[in-house]
Amino acid sequence: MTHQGEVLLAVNGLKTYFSTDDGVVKSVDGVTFHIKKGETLAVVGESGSGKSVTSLSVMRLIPMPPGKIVEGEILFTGKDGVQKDIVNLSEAEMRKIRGNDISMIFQEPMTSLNPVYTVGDQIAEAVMLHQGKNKKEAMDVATDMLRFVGIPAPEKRVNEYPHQMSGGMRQRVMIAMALSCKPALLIADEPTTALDVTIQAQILDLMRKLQSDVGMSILFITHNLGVVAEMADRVVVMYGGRVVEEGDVVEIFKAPRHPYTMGLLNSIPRPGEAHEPGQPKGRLEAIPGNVPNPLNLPSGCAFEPRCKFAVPDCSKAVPALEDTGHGHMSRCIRWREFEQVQAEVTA
Amino acid sequence: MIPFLLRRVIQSIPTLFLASILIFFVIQLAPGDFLTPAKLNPGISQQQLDNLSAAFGLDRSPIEQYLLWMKNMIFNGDFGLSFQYQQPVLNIIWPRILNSLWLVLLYTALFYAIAIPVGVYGAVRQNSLGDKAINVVLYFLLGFPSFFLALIVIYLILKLRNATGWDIPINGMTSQGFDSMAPLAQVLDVAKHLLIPALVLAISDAAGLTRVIRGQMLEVMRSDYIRTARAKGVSERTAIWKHTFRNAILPIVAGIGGLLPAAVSGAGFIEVVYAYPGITPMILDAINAQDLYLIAGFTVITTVLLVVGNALSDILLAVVDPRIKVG
Amino acid sequence: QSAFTYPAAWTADQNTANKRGGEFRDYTISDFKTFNPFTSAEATSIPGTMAEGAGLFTQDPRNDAFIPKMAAAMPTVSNNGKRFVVKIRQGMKFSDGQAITADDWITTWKIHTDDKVGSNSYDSFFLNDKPIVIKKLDTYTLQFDLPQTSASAYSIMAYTPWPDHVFGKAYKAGGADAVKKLWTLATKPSDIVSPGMWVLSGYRAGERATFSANKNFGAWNKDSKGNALPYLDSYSYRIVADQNAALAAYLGGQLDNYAPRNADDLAQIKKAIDGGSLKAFLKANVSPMANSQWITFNWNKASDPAKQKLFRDVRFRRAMSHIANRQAMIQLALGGLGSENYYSVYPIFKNQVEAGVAAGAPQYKYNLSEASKLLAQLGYTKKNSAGYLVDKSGKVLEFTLSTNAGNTVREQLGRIFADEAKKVGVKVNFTPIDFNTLVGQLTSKGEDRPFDAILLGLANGANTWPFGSNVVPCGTNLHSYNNPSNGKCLTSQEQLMTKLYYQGDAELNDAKRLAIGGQLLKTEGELQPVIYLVGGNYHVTFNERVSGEYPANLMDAYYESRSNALTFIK
Amino acid sequence: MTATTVQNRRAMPATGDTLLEVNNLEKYFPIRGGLLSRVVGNVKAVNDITFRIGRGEVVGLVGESGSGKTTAGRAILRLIEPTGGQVLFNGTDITKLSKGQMRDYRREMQIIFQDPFASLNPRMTVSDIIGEAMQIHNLHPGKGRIDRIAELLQKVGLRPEHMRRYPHEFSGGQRQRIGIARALAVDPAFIVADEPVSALDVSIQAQVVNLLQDLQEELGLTVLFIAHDLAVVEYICDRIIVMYLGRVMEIAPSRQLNTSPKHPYTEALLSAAPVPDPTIKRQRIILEGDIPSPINPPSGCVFRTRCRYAIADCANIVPELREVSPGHFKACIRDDIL
Amino acid sequence: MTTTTPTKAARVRPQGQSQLSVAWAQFRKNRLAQTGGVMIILLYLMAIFAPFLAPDGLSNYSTSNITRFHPPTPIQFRDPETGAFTRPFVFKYGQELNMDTFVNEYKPTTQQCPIYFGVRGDPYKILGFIPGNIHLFGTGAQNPDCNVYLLGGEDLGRDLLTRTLYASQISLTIGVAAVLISTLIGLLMGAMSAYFGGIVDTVIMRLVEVLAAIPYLFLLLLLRSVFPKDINPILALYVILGILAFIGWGGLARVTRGQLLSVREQDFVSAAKSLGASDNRIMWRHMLPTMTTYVIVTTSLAIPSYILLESSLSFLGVGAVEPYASWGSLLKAAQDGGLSSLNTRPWVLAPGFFIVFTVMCFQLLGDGLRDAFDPKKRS
Ligand SMILES: Nc1ncnc2c1ncn2[C@@H]1O[C@H](COP(=O)(O)OP(=O)(O)OP(=O)(O)O)[C@@H](O)[C@H]1O
Ligand SMILES: Nc1ncnc2c1ncn2[C@@H]1O[C@H](COP(=O)(O)OP(=O)(O)OP(=O)(O)O)[C@@H](O)[C@H]1O
Ligand SMILES: [Mg+2]
Ligand SMILES: [Mg+2]
Repeated sequence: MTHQGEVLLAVNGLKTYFSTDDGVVKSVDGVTFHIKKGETLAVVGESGSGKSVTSLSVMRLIPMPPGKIVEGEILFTGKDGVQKDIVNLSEAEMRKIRGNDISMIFQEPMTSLNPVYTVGDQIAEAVMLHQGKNKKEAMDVATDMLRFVGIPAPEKRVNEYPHQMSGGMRQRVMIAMALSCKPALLIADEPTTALDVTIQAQILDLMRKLQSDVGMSILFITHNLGVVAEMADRVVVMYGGRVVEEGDVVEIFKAPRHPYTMGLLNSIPRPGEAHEPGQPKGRLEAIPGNVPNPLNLPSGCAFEPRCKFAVPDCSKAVPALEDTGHGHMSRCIRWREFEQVQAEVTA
Repeated sequence: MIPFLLRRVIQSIPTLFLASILIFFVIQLAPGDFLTPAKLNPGISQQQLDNLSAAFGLDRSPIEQYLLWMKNMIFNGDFGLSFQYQQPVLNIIWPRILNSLWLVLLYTALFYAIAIPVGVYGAVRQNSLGDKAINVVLYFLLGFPSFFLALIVIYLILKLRNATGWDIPINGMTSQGFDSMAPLAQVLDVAKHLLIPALVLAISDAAGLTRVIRGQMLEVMRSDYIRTARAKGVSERTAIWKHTFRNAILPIVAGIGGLLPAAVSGAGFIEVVYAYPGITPMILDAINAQDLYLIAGFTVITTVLLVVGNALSDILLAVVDPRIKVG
Repeated sequence: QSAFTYPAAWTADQNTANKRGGEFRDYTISDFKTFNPFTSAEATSIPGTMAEGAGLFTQDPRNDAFIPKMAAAMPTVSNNGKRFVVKIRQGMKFSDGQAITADDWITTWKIHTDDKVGSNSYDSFFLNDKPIVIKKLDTYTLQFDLPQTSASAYSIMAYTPWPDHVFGKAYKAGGADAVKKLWTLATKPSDIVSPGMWVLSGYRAGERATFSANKNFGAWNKDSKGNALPYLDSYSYRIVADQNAALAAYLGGQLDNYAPRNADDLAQIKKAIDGGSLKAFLKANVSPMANSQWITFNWNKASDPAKQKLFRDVRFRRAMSHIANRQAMIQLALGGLGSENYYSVYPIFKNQVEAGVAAGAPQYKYNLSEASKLLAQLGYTKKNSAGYLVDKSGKVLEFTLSTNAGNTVREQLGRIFADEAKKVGVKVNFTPIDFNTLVGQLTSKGEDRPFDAILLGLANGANTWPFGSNVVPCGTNLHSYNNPSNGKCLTSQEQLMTKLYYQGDAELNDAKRLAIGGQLLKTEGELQPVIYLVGGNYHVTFNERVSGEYPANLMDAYYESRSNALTFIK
Repeated sequence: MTATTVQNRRAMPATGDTLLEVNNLEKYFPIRGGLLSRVVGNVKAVNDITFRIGRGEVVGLVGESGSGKTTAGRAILRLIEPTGGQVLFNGTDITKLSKGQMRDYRREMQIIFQDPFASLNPRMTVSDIIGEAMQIHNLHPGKGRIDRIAELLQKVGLRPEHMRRYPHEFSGGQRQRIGIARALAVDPAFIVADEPVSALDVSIQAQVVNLLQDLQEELGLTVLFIAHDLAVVEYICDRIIVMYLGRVMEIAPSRQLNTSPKHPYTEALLSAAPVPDPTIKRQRIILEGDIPSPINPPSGCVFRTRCRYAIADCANIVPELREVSPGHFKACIRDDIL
Repeated sequence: MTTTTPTKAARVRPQGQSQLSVAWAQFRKNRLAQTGGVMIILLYLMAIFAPFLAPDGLSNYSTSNITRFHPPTPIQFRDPETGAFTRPFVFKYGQELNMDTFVNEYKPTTQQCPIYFGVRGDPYKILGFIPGNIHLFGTGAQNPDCNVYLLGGEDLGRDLLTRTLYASQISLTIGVAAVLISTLIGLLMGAMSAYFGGIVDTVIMRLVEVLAAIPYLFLLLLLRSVFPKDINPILALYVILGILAFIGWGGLARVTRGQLLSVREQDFVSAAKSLGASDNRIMWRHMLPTMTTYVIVTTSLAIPSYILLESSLSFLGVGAVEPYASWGSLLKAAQDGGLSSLNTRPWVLAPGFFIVFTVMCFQLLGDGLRDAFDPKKRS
């Protein structure tokens, strides 16, 4: 990795709330993280933990109403080298950033493309918008982009409609569209969740290849820890709208400092752990309980009701995000004890 | 495309057949016949009534009449002779259908011209004051029986005429002395006459469509691909008109084929109220007079058009929506 | 040959300045169906309008007398009043320039009487099922042979001659079918030939028909100063949805003429006139209308002998006439403008009605106590708890009264009748039903006909002998109260009325005929087979830009308000 | 064909008795078209598959989306009518049974669905949903039924008071538990679990997997566990069947399949799954392209279009499922690889 | 688990919430729809108690004291001479046809008709069986020639308010009953079509097509004349209703069929099947109930369209017959009066506004229900 550690995007104390009929949903409640140039940052967490809302906040695509960014700043350094706070930009300035400086890929390749325009048109639209090219030139770019993402016969495919393509191909089209203006930051919101493992492998492979070609940063959102392990440089773990742990990917996997992260890691069956025939089967170590109701989060640590390490102090106040050393942060009052536990385990 | 159309034709044969039987026998079932009113004429003798009955073939059994009619239709392509007009049905209704067509065309244009912008506005500014105000007006219009609306409009026009002296036409399709006008003046004259009924109809009907469009727009605006478009940095206008609108109107575009029979069956009540020489007054008249073949013939034509219109709808849908294939 | 001169007395306003040109804008409610005079069956028709002023004779509104029009003079009558030899005025031409000759009358007669043509005028060439025979004596002489003497002889002879060179040719070549194919709505107006005042110049389906003056008509029709008639250039009908639309157009100055139906219409017009937005002539209550509304009771109810006995009892029917509150009907249903009616002859035919009154024809006027007395005579003295009269067995005195749904005036008449009946304890189940069903019931034949009582109306009829050929004689279609399968009369009064009808129909002397009619009315009044109710009044209004209407005393519902030939634009 | 069948029969589970035997099962979905909407083609969703499941065994069925797993599972239960082949349950060919006879067998065979949202009738309470089966088969009549429902709920980790609630009031994991309780209500011997955890969050997925495992052990259930995540399948299954485009590619005991796959497709599938360990950066086999259309499957071996070992013969020979080592079958003509 | 207090539980999500109660909770948030719903309830109450609310009988008028198109009578509270507040009263009006202007002129006389509440008057039966003769208000039997005309008089001089109230009974039931019938037929036909398939399906769908092919209005007019009308007029009305329903089921049948065919593929139906549920059980317990939401919503939107249709029918002369009235037939009577109805006696248009109002309320309610039942709109 050849980046100088220059920060591309810095999110500080972001709060995005939704006002619904039942009350205010604090989907993102004081999230802070940053991405450096050329880096891949993975955001993991259960469904509803606020991953998508965070990424949409960065794009300023939160549906308003009911959503609103209530607090915080999103500092972004665009292609022009100027740092801006996305929260305060005008809609027109924001439009210049979207698709140009920051692009986004969504989870559902089947529904994220407009069914009535050809994929070429849809890619070309971004190109025409941001690079001032005419329709023909833009279509050429689109064809090139399709070739770039490995779609065979791009000259033909460019004139096809989304429904004529499989899920994997559509996701490639989405990527082509996102990369067509060579953005500095690519936000990928669960880009492979809807795909088969074999197709997922293709797409992840492609993204890695493209990143090294284009040199962009990626904000990679997923709940698949396997994918995180493969893709990320650093990881942010979210729970109940807050960051509960942040750190280098190896650290997170090898030495988690938050019970939620640990639970998550224990929940996944690892390939190769299958029992021998005739042997008793092993058990997964599941996190008990359910994802909390976003309208009714516990007053203290959001994970407290499901945490096997919970102590009375946990429910008193929201724990602070503390640095456990070399940029590894945890939002658990007992993080120090885990260091010990792990040390024992490794021993 | 061709096999699709062929299949449609084959499938529609039983429908047409059933419809023709139904309509024919329903007319036959109705009490009395074309000659009933003549019976009340103190001057017409029984002898004369018998003569007329024979002349119109009304003395034969309904089944015989139906078979003759069918035979005529299949082999001669003619829909029978109108009792009232003593002419082939097609000749009589064709000019009326044409008249209706003008009205319906203008109506359709106005209908969409009103409903689309208002519906889109309602969706884009959902729950704004303007949206709410429009909604209230729409609810009101939806509740208005169109003939009631028409009556009030006629009255207002009359008042306006008296107040301003403008020559606003109250009814009909052309002015006195139309035949001696220059061609351009003729067109303008007809347009002048069409405007009010078309507008009244369009406004009262647009309420429904407006709400459909609003709902559709809201639905599409929530979809993932609109978010994708916004993520590309397109302007609000592009997001709405290029991406949302095109998808939102798919079901409406598909319904346009269904307008065909509607176009031909005329604009209904409004034609009666404004004494517009469209097809509706003629058919109502024919129903009252029990002009058997005129009604039956007309129904067959509209049924055929319905079938054609449905096929057309499907083709149109395939044209506007690349996901759908005809075949 | 001299021309026919329209008497100066036929117009209230002489066109002394000989103003010419312009258009008279009339209206009609239903669209025209054909241009063909032989298949036309409409009240207001295109051939009927074109033919205005054609016909051998015409009636003078001043004295109802027939005067020669296309005939050169009154006919020579022989054979006990059954043979008429008529000289045709010479020099008359159709609009296409062809001379009008005896052949045209002969051809017209032949086609009308061909039953395959289905002409509406078929009946007018028969008297008591016996045909009238017409012969051409020479190019300008016709001979009519009637099977019997007839009061209607002149009106029979007054039919319109249509061009032999059009219809005769087709008829000879292709018979009835060929005739029926001629002159449809699709025919070019310029191909239409007229013997009368107007010739079709334009037709727009569902919108309007325009006629222009037939120049050849002017050659033999003059005003009292010798000017060719008509003064107008053209005459047009606008086709409107209904009377309301016509009124709106009239108030808007788009029509020259309007037939006000009731006080509402008059009020609107008066208001517009007073408000200055309309300049028009308005005269209310010119005469009664030429129509009647009545209730008939069914004498043929074999399935319900009690009811049949009741309906056949003259006291019951008189009681029903006493129940009919004709003043309330006028006030409520007709908005205050109408006439009471007690006879089958429309009140507009004053002479005949007066002859009837003179002969002692009774009038059973609104009188509930009289009605109660009559019903008591029938055994209805007790009332049940609901207030209805019951007979000894406790059966309620009730019957069903139907009228055609959708006719507001009749629905109100029926309502009022039923409500008044309730006051004396008669239960009238009043139901408006479908028109065709109603007519089917009314004209049914047999011993057990499917109705109790029907409220309906009749119109049409001429003033020469204002009794219906299809109404008065037993066994005819509209002898609605008694129509058994054998068609026989039930009562001696019916027999007498049938006899008087034919007697009067054959009577050429006006005074004698009036007397016979008087007798007929008296018999009818006593029998009271049908209860006559009320009729609306005739009102006249027209835009002030036109003139040449009849003097006030000549206007009535029968002759209407003007002779179009003498009409001109001021 | 006959040879294959015989061979297969001989070569199924080594120990225990067979509960379910699937022989040459086929399911074609007709495609209609043309003037008279005649059948113009077939989606060969399940194309001649054969396997056996022993009593008390948990067998996994894996494969990419569209490979025919669901169709196979449902055809076995006759929720869709198979086009051909046999399904022997306890020795009875259930494909030949009448509707009425089948109803009795349904008690023995149950299904758990992938989508916890669509598989519960939104208009019925939990007690209605679970009690329905008992009502149909007239089990535990009267008061006992409520007790039994409560017991089942407790067994799947829900509380009895949840009985009165409606499905939309539960989270996905809880709904899946209700689905499991419903399947258990009739005391079945055999359960088809059609991707029961795919729609769930990782943390919840583990709970449900554990639950299934416990129940299976406790009740001695026989389970056909359908999934596309090999890791999960491996975890709880004794043996695994790998399907591709309607055909069986490989059958092997879990451990063996994972450690030494014999079929190129299995190899690719295993390698494609990401490993949750950032320190392992392995070289993976990326399959090119998408799964071909089941309407027009490739000739010969259906996998050959994406197979990196494909040779010319692969296009001509339909590979038979052969036993390559005890209990390990594969449908590949090449023995020189892997 | 006993820590949660009842109040807290209620705040989170009440236990045992049915689909309906969720929809109800959603609906409760929609003010406009609620207003519509309340108004509709009030309208129906008005219809049920019409005889009591109406000051007069359905068809009462005098043939001696003409009140044709009597203008609305303002209610007076002050004595005209003393200016003091008195019992509310109306003036009796005198009527005369002005032969110059042809206007039926009404002038208040000095005679005062005091208004009483709960007066005895025309006897009636509420809902057809609860007899009574008390009217909410009226001029009482002491002044037989007096009458209150709050909405004026109609063309026979009957009180228009009374007629309008009675008319609501027909107008408000005809829509509901027609929708009920057509919904039942539509569901049955659609279910049969989906269930039996094959020939039954083909025949029913053809029938639907044929019905759709024939112009609605014409079929209606024609069918109407087929039915005998010389029966009880009320019966006749309901015959029309039957016809309306008879034609209107096609769309629903088609939707039902489509929905059931797609529901048949849903997992919970498969689940029921796998439990060994019979086809009948699957149909009634699992498939048809999926239509409830759709049916509730379409019904609430279809009722107003039938009310409008009925008024159009009256316009064509097919509607309610004398002495009964529907809003449509009253409006038709107003329409017959042409321009006079608009410029000399606009009160006769009042039934039209009842139609507009009712339809509006139903629209509001229908939209509210649609949103309430729409899972996408749920938070
Ligand atoms: N438009 C909205 N209105 C109301 N609440 C919303 C809206 N969008 C998101 N939320 C709420 O915000 C919270 C976070 O949602 P978000 O989509 O960010 O979760 P996520 O971590 O992306 O989950 P997933 O893995 O399911 O995508 C959720 O509780 C959700 O209900
Ligand atoms: N009812 C049907 N009609 C036509 N084709 C069908 C039908 N059901 C399934 N198929 C087709 O059969 C093939 C196998 O489908 P199936 O659902 O069994 O796959 P699967 O392995 O369960 O996939 P997934 O992992 O997506 O659930 C697919 O190509 C599918 O499109
Ligand atoms: Mg998300
Ligand atoms: Mg599946």
